[in-house]
Amino acid sequence: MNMRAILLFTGVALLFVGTGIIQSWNVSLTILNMALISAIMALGVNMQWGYAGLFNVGIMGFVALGGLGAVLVSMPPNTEALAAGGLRIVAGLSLGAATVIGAILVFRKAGKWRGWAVAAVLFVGFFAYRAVMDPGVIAVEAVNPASSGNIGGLGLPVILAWPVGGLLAAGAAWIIGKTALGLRSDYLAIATLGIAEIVIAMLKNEDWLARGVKNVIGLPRPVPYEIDLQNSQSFIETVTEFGFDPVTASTITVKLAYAGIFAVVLIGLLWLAQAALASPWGRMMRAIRDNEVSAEAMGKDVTARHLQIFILGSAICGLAGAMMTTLDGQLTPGTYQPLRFTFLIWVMVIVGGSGNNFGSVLGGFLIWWLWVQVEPLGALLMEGITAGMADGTWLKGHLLDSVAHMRLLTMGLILLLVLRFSPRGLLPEK
Amino acid sequence: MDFLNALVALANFVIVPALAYGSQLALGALGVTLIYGILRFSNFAHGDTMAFGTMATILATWAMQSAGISFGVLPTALLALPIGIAATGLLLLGTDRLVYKFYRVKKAKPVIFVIASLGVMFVMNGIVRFIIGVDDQQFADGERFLITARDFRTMTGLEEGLAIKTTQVITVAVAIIVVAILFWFLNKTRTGKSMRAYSDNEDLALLSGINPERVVMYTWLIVGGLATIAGVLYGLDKSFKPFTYFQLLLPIFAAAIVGGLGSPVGAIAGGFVIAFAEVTITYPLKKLLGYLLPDSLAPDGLVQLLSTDYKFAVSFVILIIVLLFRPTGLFKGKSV
Amino acid sequence: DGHSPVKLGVVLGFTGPLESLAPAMAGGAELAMSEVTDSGLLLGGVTVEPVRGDSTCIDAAAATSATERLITGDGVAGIVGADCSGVTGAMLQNVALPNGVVMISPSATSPGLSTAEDNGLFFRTAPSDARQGVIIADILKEQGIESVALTYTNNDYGKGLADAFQAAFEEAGGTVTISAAHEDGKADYSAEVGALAAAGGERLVVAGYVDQGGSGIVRAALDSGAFDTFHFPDGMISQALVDNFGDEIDGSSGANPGTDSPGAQLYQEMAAAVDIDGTSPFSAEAYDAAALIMLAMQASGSADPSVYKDKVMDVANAPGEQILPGELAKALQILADGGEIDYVGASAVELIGPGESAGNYREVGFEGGELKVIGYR
Amino acid sequence: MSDPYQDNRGNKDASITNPHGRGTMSAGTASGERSRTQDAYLIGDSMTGGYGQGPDILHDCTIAVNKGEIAVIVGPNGAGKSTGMKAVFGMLNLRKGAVRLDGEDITALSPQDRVVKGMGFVPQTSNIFTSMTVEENLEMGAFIRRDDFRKTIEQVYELFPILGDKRRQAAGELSGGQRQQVAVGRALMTQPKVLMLDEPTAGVSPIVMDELFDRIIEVSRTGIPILMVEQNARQALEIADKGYVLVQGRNAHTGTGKELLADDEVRRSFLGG
Amino acid sequence: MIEVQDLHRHFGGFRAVDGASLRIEPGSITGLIGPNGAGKTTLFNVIAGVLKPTSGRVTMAGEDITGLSPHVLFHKGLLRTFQIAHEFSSMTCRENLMMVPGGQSGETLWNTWFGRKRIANEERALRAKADEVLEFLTVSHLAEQRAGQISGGQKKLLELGRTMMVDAKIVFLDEVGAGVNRTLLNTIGDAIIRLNQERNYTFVVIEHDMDFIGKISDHVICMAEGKVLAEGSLAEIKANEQVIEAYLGTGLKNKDQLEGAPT
Ligand SMILES: Nc1ncnc2c1ncn2[C@@H]1O[C@H](COP(=O)(O)OP(=O)(O)OP(=O)(O)O)[C@@H](O)[C@H]1O
Ligand SMILES: Nc1ncnc2c1ncn2[C@@H]1O[C@H](COP(=O)(O)OP(=O)(O)OP(=O)(O)O)[C@@H](O)[C@H]1O
Ligand SMILES: [Mg+2]
Ligand SMILES: [Mg+2]
Repeated sequence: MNMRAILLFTGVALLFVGTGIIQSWNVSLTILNMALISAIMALGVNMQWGYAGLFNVGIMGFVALGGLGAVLVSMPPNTEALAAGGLRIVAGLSLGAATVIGAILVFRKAGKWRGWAVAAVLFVGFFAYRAVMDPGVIAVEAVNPASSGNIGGLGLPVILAWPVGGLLAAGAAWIIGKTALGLRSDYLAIATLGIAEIVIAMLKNEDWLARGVKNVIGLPRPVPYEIDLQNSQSFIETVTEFGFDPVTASTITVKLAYAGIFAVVLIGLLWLAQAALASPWGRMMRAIRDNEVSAEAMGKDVTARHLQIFILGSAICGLAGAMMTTLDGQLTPGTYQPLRFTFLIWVMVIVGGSGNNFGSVLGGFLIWWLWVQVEPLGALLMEGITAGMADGTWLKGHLLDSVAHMRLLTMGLILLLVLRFSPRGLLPEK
Repeated sequence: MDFLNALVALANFVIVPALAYGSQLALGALGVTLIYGILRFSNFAHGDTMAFGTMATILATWAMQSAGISFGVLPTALLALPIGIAATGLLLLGTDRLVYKFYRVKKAKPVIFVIASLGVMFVMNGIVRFIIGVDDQQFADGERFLITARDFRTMTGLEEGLAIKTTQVITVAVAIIVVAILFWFLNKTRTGKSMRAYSDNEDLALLSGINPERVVMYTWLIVGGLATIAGVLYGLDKSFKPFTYFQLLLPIFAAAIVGGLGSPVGAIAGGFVIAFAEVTITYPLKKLLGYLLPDSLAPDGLVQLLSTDYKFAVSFVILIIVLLFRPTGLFKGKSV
Repeated sequence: DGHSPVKLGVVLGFTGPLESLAPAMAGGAELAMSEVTDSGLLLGGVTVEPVRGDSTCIDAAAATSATERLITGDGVAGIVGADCSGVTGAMLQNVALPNGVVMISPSATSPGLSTAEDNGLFFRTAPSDARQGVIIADILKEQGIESVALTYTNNDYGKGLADAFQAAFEEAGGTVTISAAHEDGKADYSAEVGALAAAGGERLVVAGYVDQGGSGIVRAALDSGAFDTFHFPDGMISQALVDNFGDEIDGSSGANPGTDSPGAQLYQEMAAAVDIDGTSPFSAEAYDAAALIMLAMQASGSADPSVYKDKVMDVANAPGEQILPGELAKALQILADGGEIDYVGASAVELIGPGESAGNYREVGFEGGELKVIGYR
Repeated sequence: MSDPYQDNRGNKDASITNPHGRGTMSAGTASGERSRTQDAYLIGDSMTGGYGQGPDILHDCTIAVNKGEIAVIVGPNGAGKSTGMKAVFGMLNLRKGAVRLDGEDITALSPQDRVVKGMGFVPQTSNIFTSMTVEENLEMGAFIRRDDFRKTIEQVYELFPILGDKRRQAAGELSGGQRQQVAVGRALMTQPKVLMLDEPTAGVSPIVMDELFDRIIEVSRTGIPILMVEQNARQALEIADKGYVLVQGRNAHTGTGKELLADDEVRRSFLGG
Repeated sequence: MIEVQDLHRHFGGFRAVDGASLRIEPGSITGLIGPNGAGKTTLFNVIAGVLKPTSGRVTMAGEDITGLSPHVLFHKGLLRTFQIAHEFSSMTCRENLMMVPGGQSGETLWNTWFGRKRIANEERALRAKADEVLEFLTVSHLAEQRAGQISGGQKKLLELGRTMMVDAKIVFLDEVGAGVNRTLLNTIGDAIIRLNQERNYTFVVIEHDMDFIGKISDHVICMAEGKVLAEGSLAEIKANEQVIEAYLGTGLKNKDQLEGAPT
């Protein structure tokens, strides 16, 4: 960390402090919590791009898988639904997996007709899968569809869900990596984009899994509920002693608790990432990024390394996704949009400075703060513009009506300005 | 007879709509591919450029309509198209001057252009909504149908109808014409060749006396034209809504990539591949089989491979499969 | 003191997929607020000031932050919103509930929200989808329709409504030939229409939004000759539908929340006077949501949400004098005088159970390019 | 090197960006004093300057060539040979010195304007349009000409017959030596008044090298001055009228080709003994 | 050491390597020459695993290595340099060398977190070795220089230096001399001879400069059109009619005229 980094981090810290003073500490902490999660996502993406030059535009998919992990681990199991169709679903899924593996095996056993053989295996397998799976799905979804209609989860503490979310994402990354990384790294981008869309489509439409677009709400929390604090005599006594209002104190306490856990995760990951980067492993990754052909000729297994870093980065995104779902308290597949979950993270990485872990963290904090605050900032700007205009004119009315769109516009302007004056990011890789 | 019915049903619900949609995607993908090929980055602002061009055309259309100008059976918007293209061209040149030129002079790496285009996307997004708002706008006028399903049925006595919309015909026709012109331009004219030369080897183009700024200017103008045409044709066929145009970005990119980024022929092919994939894979075969098979064998269920929920996912699966077997897209994308 | 303005939050998706619905909804809510401010009667003459927040409809974190800013920064006393069920749930759980602020959503119809923990703070002026499903089934059965194709917008509103309807319709002996989702804001709906047409049916039920995929589906279905008549649930019924399709949809049916009280008509006129499209979906519900908050304040004599939350049901339901849009001043006066009101409003509000609209429906038909009211349920 | 915009630190992804064909050349600036020490048809006179903000690479370096002459620049790697060529072509920030063509001071002109003035340049690497046909490559060479250039094409085909046979073939599919011929042919299409070649024979087989040298002699015989950098120094100096040995951006030795070849120190230090 | 049997590598219909067969004796320095496009680089690429052969067999010390990946071959002691220098441009010259040895414990993620002591020791040894190699190549002053910022000839030296960081058995050099100053090339030639004599490396060297080949090589193979055209000592090859016709040529035709012409 050099002087520049310290200054920039102080600056961002001041933004949060300023938010606390001008708006409220609750707002500031809300933004901070999500900023911590964003920083973790940016860290994951930075590993892939900044360390290894892998262009992942499927972040959204991994984040969503992390969210799925949170649901599958922490929600109580739905025994009725499981009894109704659980077995069939398990059988169906196994059949599906067997089909794919079978197809791959047939493909490997090269022969003149292998194209047709693979097609036949897939065709038969697909219909068998549907035949086994569909009744199970229908049975599960029929169990009280308005409020559940899914298999539920394991009912374990939600913190456990975070690594599981990471594992789910890692599993998906492994599959993508196995197919796409073997080719050439460029196609990874397209593959990830596609897989992300497929993951979201699956989450939206497989109601038996996590209720699809009907959303899972009311996920358990790793921290106390504000209401419980507000009803706890000891809590009220403690805070009133210090002269705080119980409601504000409870909301702040909960947010601080989240912030604490998130910060521990972030700092831990940051330490791991930094240690790795500064070691021969980091040197090897830089060499691979610099020149794949040459690294391969120098005995480095480029494909394996790519796979490793791709899985790691994706797992971190999945972990962050599970954390985010926990913070939201719900899984809402309809909210996963590439703009928000893929491109915004990219902006964080690039603005922060790709290749530099601290840069990604800084980018995560700054861009998320902006993403939230450009709304009031844009409104302020628009008020300034229209202040001089006479009341009731068409233009003024029109401009004030459009104030919501200042949000993206302001975001765009800031991005362009940062890129112009700090093209390698705020904290460039040295 | 049954066979004809099956054929007509297929044409009406699969072939005709997919052709029109494919042409729209293809025109959009052409723009993306040209920028990738010549200016060498993926332009994420393309969807919003299309929205801007369409908006400009709509405003011009409204002005014409209120002045009593119309284009007979054809939509007035076609008359207004040149104005829209001009406005979009100006916008793109302005964007280039304000944003991209700086990086070009600095010889910035492509990824910086990509991220800058994200910024431009945000800004254009706001501008369009500022000017025309977020609502649906219908601006098609003139004759809507070449032939309606009902007319077709009475005409032929078949059970199934075949509807062909004017806009569908215009879309496909314009797509063919535009692609033909673009081909001729790139391969036969001096300017077109200089653009290809620039995209092939920038330094050498400079040494041959080709003015890079002119090439860039022509590229943006052509892209402006393509984006506006694509946007207007799409808007005529469906309707104009800024958010939808932003969402078009993904299928357009998918089309450009399947075809091979940087290859104009690929963009066309990609557009149709994506369109047909979306429409065919989710099309239930119940009716077709009902016509084609003897009654005793006619299926009860829908005989649908995948539900329509997955249509978008399907186009990406196809994309990935294509790439696994043809790693640079159908038409070996690289440069123009 | 009683004279500093009361702030009310209006948190809707001003950007994002529902951005075209949001302005008319916010306009409705703010119309009620200015009506109350102008009356000078609320809590002895306080003014009401709207503060907008962007729910984005799809970004729970951004919506939560915006709400947090409104509640803890601006200190709003209640919130009209949000529009999409997903973000509404997050806002409720993470901000409104902990801070004890009342939220009334004009359009979040997901049945899941009925059972969400809310401490009596969450209400909605839109009915839960379950009720509407039954209504649609009834209407169609009465018209002698046996089989329909069904398409829904792929979110909790559409899916919930579609499920409810399908269950009710099949219970009543009807057949749903296909239930196909469509995504809003997508480029092309040929695939969906192809599938719907192939499945067939006497009518197409379009559980979507009028200025979203819903209209796209209808357009494509009409153009390809797949369906001539439709049934339109509440998200589809608006002036825009008639403007877009005119007599092409003659013979179709529809239903949206409403009673035979003249409230809806009144509201549309009021809205038109200030350049808001009062027929736009959920605009009337937004007006009612804002009105309910302010009336509950008046009834409890306090702008403190923990106090007035208990009065929301009271002012919304009988007994008491019926209140229509534009009569907020009268209502405030009655409440100030210690009387009781039964707020009917623009969408015939009747709150039941866990604080959601009972769902009185207005059945409509389309003839000669016009929307005709047929009856009420 | 330190330009932040050009540094992507190895991240290269062709699916969202297309690094193919991206240029690296940029026009330089010329500021400071001009000297006039010599006269020749083309002369880079006492040039001092470097890339961008970086240190000076050239130090008071002079390179000149007259009509009908072949001038060859030799020297160790990193001596500034290519840099000197670029300086003459206006792609360096010159702090001192001047470039004159046919008596006219062109120091302030951009590279493009120098092309218009009749200077042809074949860079050391990537000197053809690989995706275009041989004929299109030649057409692009004639880009600035408004007259009918078909005759010149025929002349190039006469000079390099193999190109005539392969005129419809994409230049990227040709072998190394043929590519070099296309590159030279492209430069000739401008009908240059002066031709500059940077290591035209690097990596080509002996037979092709001989062929290329033959052609270059023929071209020079038509009166076109030729300025050439070569590492195959002995062969090059044999045909050179004038030789420059550059060391660390300075003129170390200058003389006729024969003189330099005969100079023991030059042979030992720069020509490999 | 290396035996290539009837190797084919086709690109589409084009036969870049078309049935080449050759033997490389252990401890030899073999020159590989041939016209442009003869398939030399392609042959290297196939042997080193960058390209998969269309057909044919490659064995190394009796072991079949056909189609193995480059990184696997590296660990078997087969190293190669590139026709165009492939340095790691953003890393220093010393790092360029230090990254080469395989099996460093610091290359395992686990150790970077929990085995830091061991890594530090290993690094110290590696560093010493890298400095030794730089010294051998007479470029010690470049240790801290970024490899992207050294001259072309120095990059070629660095390429050679990387092969010295491990105990290579056989090294393939692809046109180390192209674009390199002849005096520097002599230095490189000396280095090659020393490695061959002191460490018993086997070399295969592609080169168009006959003087250089003559200096270092005892055995020359000439390829043309994807096949081996001739094989033998340099003198034999130089006298071979076919080789002269396809590759060496007979010198400048215009030279004589030139001498007569006024200068
Ligand atoms: N684009 C550039 N920016 C900064 N420095 C450069 C650039 N190109 C070359 N240099 C530096 O300028 C010096 C001279 O390089 P130049 O390419 O002129 O050498 P050269 O004599 O042509 O060598 P070679 O025979 O290897 O081609 C070298 O030290 C090199 O590092
Ligand atoms: N990827 C490829 N696709 C198509 N053709 C190729 C490819 N790589 C090489 N070739 C062709 O194979 C032939 C042999 O190329 P190679 O690089 O092996 O030649 P070389 O003997 O090394 O020549 P040089 O001396 O010029 O380096 C050439 O004609 C070349 O055009
Ligand atoms: Mg050079
Ligand atoms: Mg070679």
